[in-house]
Amino acid sequence: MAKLNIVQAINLGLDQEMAKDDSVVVLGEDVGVDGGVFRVTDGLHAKYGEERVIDTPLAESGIIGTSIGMALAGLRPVAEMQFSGFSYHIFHQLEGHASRLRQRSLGQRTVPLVVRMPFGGGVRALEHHSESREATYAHLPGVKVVIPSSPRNARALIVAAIRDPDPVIFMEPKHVYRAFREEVPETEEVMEIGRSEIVQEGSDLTLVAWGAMMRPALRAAVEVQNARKVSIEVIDLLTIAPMDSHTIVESVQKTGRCVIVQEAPKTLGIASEIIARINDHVLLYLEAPVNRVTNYDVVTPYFGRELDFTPDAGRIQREIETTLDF
Amino acid sequence: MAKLNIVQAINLGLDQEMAKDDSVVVLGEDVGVDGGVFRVTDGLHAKYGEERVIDTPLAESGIIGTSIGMALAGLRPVAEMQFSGFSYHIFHQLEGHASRLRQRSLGQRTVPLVVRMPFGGGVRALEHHSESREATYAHLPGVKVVIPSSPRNARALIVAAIRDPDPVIFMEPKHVYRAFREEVPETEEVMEIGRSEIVQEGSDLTLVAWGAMMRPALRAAVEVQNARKVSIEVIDLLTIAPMDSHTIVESVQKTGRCVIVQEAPKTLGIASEIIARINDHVLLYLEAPVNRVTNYDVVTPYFGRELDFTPDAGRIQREIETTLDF
Amino acid sequence: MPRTQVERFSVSHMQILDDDGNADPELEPKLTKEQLLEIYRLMFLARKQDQRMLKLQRQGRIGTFGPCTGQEASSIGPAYALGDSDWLVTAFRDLGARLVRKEPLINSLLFHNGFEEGNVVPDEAPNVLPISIIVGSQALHATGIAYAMKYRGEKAAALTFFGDGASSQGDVYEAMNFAGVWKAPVVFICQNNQWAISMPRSKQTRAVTLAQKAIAAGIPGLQVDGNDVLATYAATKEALARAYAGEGPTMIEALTYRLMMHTTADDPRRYRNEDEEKAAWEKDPIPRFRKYIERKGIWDAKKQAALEEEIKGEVDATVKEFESRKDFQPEILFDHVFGTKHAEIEEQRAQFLENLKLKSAKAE
Amino acid sequence: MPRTQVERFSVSHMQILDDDGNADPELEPKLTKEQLLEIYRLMFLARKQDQRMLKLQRQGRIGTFGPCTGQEASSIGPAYALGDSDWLVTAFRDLGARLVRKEPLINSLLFHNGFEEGNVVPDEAPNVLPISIIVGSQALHATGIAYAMKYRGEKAAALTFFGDGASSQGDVYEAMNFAGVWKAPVVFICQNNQWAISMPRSKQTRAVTLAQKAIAAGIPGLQVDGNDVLATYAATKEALARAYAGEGPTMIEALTYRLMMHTTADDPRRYRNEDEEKAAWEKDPIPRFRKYIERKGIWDAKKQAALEEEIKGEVDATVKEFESRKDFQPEILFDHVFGTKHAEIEEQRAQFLENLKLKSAKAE
Ligand SMILES: Cc1ncc(C[n+]2csc(CCOP(=O)(O)OP(=O)(O)O)c2C)c(N)n1
Ligand SMILES: Cc1ncc(C[n+]2csc(CCOP(=O)(O)OP(=O)(O)O)c2C)c(N)n1
Ligand SMILES: [Mg+2]
Ligand SMILES: [Mg+2]
Repeated sequence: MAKLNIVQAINLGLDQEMAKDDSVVVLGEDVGVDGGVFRVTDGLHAKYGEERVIDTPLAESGIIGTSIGMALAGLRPVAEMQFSGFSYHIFHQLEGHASRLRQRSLGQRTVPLVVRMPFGGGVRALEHHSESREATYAHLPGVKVVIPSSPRNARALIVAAIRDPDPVIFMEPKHVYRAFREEVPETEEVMEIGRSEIVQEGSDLTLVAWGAMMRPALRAAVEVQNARKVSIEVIDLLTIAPMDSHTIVESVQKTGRCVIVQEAPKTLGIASEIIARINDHVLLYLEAPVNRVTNYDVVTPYFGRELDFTPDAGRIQREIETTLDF
Repeated sequence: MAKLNIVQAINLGLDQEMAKDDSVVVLGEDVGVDGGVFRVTDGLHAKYGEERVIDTPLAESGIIGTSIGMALAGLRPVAEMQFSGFSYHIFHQLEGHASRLRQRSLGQRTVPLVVRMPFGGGVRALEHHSESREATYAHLPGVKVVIPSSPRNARALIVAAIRDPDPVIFMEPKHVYRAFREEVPETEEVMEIGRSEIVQEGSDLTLVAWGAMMRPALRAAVEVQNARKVSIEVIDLLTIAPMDSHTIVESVQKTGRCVIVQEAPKTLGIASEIIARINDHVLLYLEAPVNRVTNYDVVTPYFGRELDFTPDAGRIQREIETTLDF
Repeated sequence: MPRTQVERFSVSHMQILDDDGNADPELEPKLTKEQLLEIYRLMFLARKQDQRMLKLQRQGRIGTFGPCTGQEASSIGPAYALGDSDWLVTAFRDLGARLVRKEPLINSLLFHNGFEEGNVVPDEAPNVLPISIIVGSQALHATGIAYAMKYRGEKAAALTFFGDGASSQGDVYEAMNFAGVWKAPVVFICQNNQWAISMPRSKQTRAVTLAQKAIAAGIPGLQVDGNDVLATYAATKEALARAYAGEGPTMIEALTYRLMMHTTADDPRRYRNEDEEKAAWEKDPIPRFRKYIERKGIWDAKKQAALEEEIKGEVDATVKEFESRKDFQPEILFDHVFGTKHAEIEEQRAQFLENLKLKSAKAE
Repeated sequence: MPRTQVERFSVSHMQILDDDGNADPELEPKLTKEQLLEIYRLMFLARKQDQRMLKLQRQGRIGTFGPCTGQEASSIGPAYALGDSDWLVTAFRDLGARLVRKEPLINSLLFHNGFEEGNVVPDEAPNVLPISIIVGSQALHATGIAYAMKYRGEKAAALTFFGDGASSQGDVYEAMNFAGVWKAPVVFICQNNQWAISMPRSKQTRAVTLAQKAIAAGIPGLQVDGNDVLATYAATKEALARAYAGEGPTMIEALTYRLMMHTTADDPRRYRNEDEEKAAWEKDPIPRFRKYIERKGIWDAKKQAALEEEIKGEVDATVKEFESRKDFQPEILFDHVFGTKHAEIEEQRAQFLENLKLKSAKAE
């Protein structure tokens, strides 16, 4: 069992699935010889050759449009968008085809496609390298969206995504790509898509986060627990769509209070949907408004100002306290 | 003062603005000689010539990318997407440029662009001709989204959109394009972008809708009011982004109950955001969960099954009653 | 050295049948009598179904559709050249090609009446994809499929159709460019029917031919008379041979004409004149091919009369079957959102069924 | 008739300066001594700023950037050909062109340190758009701007740069195709520096030249030696003359080389060999042009030494000014979401300021 970071863990998952199933192919810009700009596909080109690890021309719609064709013809393409900020070119192929072909053909045609994309801020890169737009994809029926938060669940989710019969948007929180290591077993681990995880049990407040926000969220939870006699239940969303309302709703029913941490802008983010589901199912259990700690509805700032906008542990802590004190 | 339908009313607004300001140009597929497949631009080509009413090649990214250039250079392009279902090709130009150039240049560059698109179901057309994806655009900071519901507000909003300094997505509920007529004054009327309208005052429940859903919503409200001694406050959202929380929040504070009608799929639709804002501001005033009457999270059905999925007056009425009885 | 020509290109045009049905003996493809008659039958069937659909649409018995009349040769010739393992990836005006590939006639009615059932193909038509409406987007799928064929070492290719309007879409350019890089076995057929709704070909691009779009991708491009079914067949056969041999993609521009309205929602009198239409009818691909088979002595008026009778019967029977279909369960759409079960979808299915029940209760 | 050539095309290559700095007398553009020295100065300044930025980046004093070293001739020549009313629409590797158009040197530092202030240009640089990162997307803006120029009857054009990688994007194809149809006054310059991050030009497309991409749009295309500033200048001048005269767009492929890493986050040793790089350094555009002005007798070692001194001073002063800048108000971003005021944005601004206060209170 090796201690891996998220980049290595995804790489391991890809490698193992490729070894097992030669219908799995990897494609994208610079994923081959270069091993991907973040090195997630490092070594795969050397190991599996250029027919299976394909350096494509620079055209995202082309990458996903052809991946859809490959998937229709029985391959299991794992396409990389170099950054989620360049994934919008594929929206019509996702909305118009990947998400629809199953229903269009009443199950006769399927698109087992994985679209990997690093997303979110924190790497001091150029414009378009720091958005968090999972909600844009999660609003599309027929598309699954998953976001790992640690090396171990990243490996287990990429394997699940590859084996999944549907298009899966696999969003990689690049801020924590190399932030920490975790033991990742060599042997197979698959995590069910469509399930959230309670990473810490508690009874006074439910704290929901995903991706890179898990770390400041957990830090904030610890701070609050150190400062007051409360216990906080922390949920890692993991699957964004189709969402696991059940786990959240049950937790809020127990705690009566909820804070949601979201790196994306406020309006129409995942947090809004979570609030709507809490409203649907357990409104009467709420002892305070659900509190969403989010980015602001401004155009994603360049990195010089980025950190002033991103939710951090301090702000999360304050909002947890506000919610507890409500 | 003439009685016009929505198509004619938008046409009137376009015509009057073009007459007034020759920086206004219209472009898109079949908007010129043909007058648009729904005839919204009918007559403009004959009146203003092919340099101002431009029949473009068949490429949506091309239409919006070049429109952004025109807007940067001082024109006021009004671009048509033939159907909202073909507007996804432009997502990267909207997300990456139209919405950002103002902030990117700290106000030095602006993109006064209108993107018109018929949306929504009800016309028994082919696939991709019936979605309602206003939420996809409303999640983008820097973009305004408006949806008229009647001839008069359609005219007043198209004029506002053309004069607006920012990119405005102007979504036209094609189901009611010709459903009814209304008096539309010849003289200028401009409706402020960013405001909702209370179309009927009431004290027992707040009913929010927009676009083509206004008609079944109002029908349902009348039915309920006829059946019971209640009064329903009906709000026409009109501007989807930036949203006018104030009007809704104030209304719900008064009524304590709210039903939202949305043609789009359930998850991450506009209704979710409205619920989140009610939660933020007036949770404690709620006497029942906010009830959203929406489409389902399935891939948009072909028209043979479409009506089974779309919210109708009967369903809205039942949900209003459920909420009143809660 | 200071200013030198570094590359030269040309675009050729191919025609085999002349207007009177005489074939160029050097280029005439080797097709058996049975094959020739099968092609003729398919062209005729597509035409007759188109005409019937127009009536059904006008009577409100089906929804909007885009007639294929005039494009039988540009659609059927290429499809007829395909082998059993090849894939067909079409847009929305390719009834002819789909019939060649054994898609049941009823599908066109189901599809245009708003039921996904019209996209389900039987085992005899294994590699036919559903109709793709988003102009040009399907060309990329063909490239991806072709890549998969090549990757698995199968002797198979993908054939995709798109229009002159579609040739302006970035997706089509990317599809050809990717295919070029990958030497993917694809045949791109641009049916240049001169119109994209109201846009004449001349306003779509300043390129003089659409075949020259291939040059940007570094792949072979050819123009053919798209109303000459022998030419569209032969050009596609040649392209397929290249594809099977690992020589990569080919683009073919088939020059034809959209004889009818864009779709039944369209009125061409708003934007084109009747003289142009009349002139185009003179080049109708069906009489041209009929002259050819008549000259060959394998067709005559009697056979024609019998065929008309037979096809009328087939179309009638199909319409009848179509109108008797009542098996459209609305809730099956919940089955096909995902290939896996999810609580949220199942809860919504239950709500949906409940609402449907209440709705029909009220309607009664 | 059955198989005939209907169109012929060719791609030419132009070079004016040879490797030793000799100019072809027939093609040599008429530039004054002052102009030649100004061009040389700009090339040198771009190179020196690039080198300084690399140091600053390595020291963590600015963020990632894409060095322009090696592309001074392909970037500066075209920009130098522009008239005052023309527009410049660049990607991210065009420091040279931007300096020609009077964008302040400090902008490159502000921008690459993550501040939007680096996109604001002074009045002397009126028609320079901010850097565009989304590969190829900006080409469409140039076409739109050009349309606006033409629409208003202004004698002005738009010039846009993009890379060999970008030539694969549908947007670039659409930009050229729209410009062709509109006869819009645009000059498309594809700086083919042989690499798109790790992708060699040969894997980007099977087209032998990138200039032939113009053929798909039916517009003139030309290949030039992109390390020959006289050639890039002259070709652009010619294209601009056509544009002003209402003859529409031109595409120019400028053959050059990315001498450094893609960006400072990239390591080219993973994918290309040093021999190739060494050979490319032999073709460095700056010494080549220096030889030319030396041959002309308007440059010598003493002038060179003075220029180096002067530019060092300019770069030093700019870095100093940059590092003294402290005027970056975070909350101004709320001012530029919209051009109109909205309650929701104002409420969020208040929350933002409150959070900022609490955060810095805690930090103290
Ligand atoms: C991406 C996209 N944009 C717009 C449309 C609407 N539309 C349907 S067909 C058509 C014209 C297509 O012209 P062409 O490609 O020449 O094919 P033809 O209709 O002539 O067969 C348009 C604009 C669409 N279906 N898809
Ligand atoms: C649409 C898009 N996809 C991916 C990227 C990431 N990216 C930045 S530069 C680059 C390569 C660009 O190559 P080229 O066009 O040749 O320009 P060069 O870097 O050589 O100047 C890539 C893939 C991007 N910025 N935009
Ligand atoms: Mg056409
Ligand atoms: Mg390059």
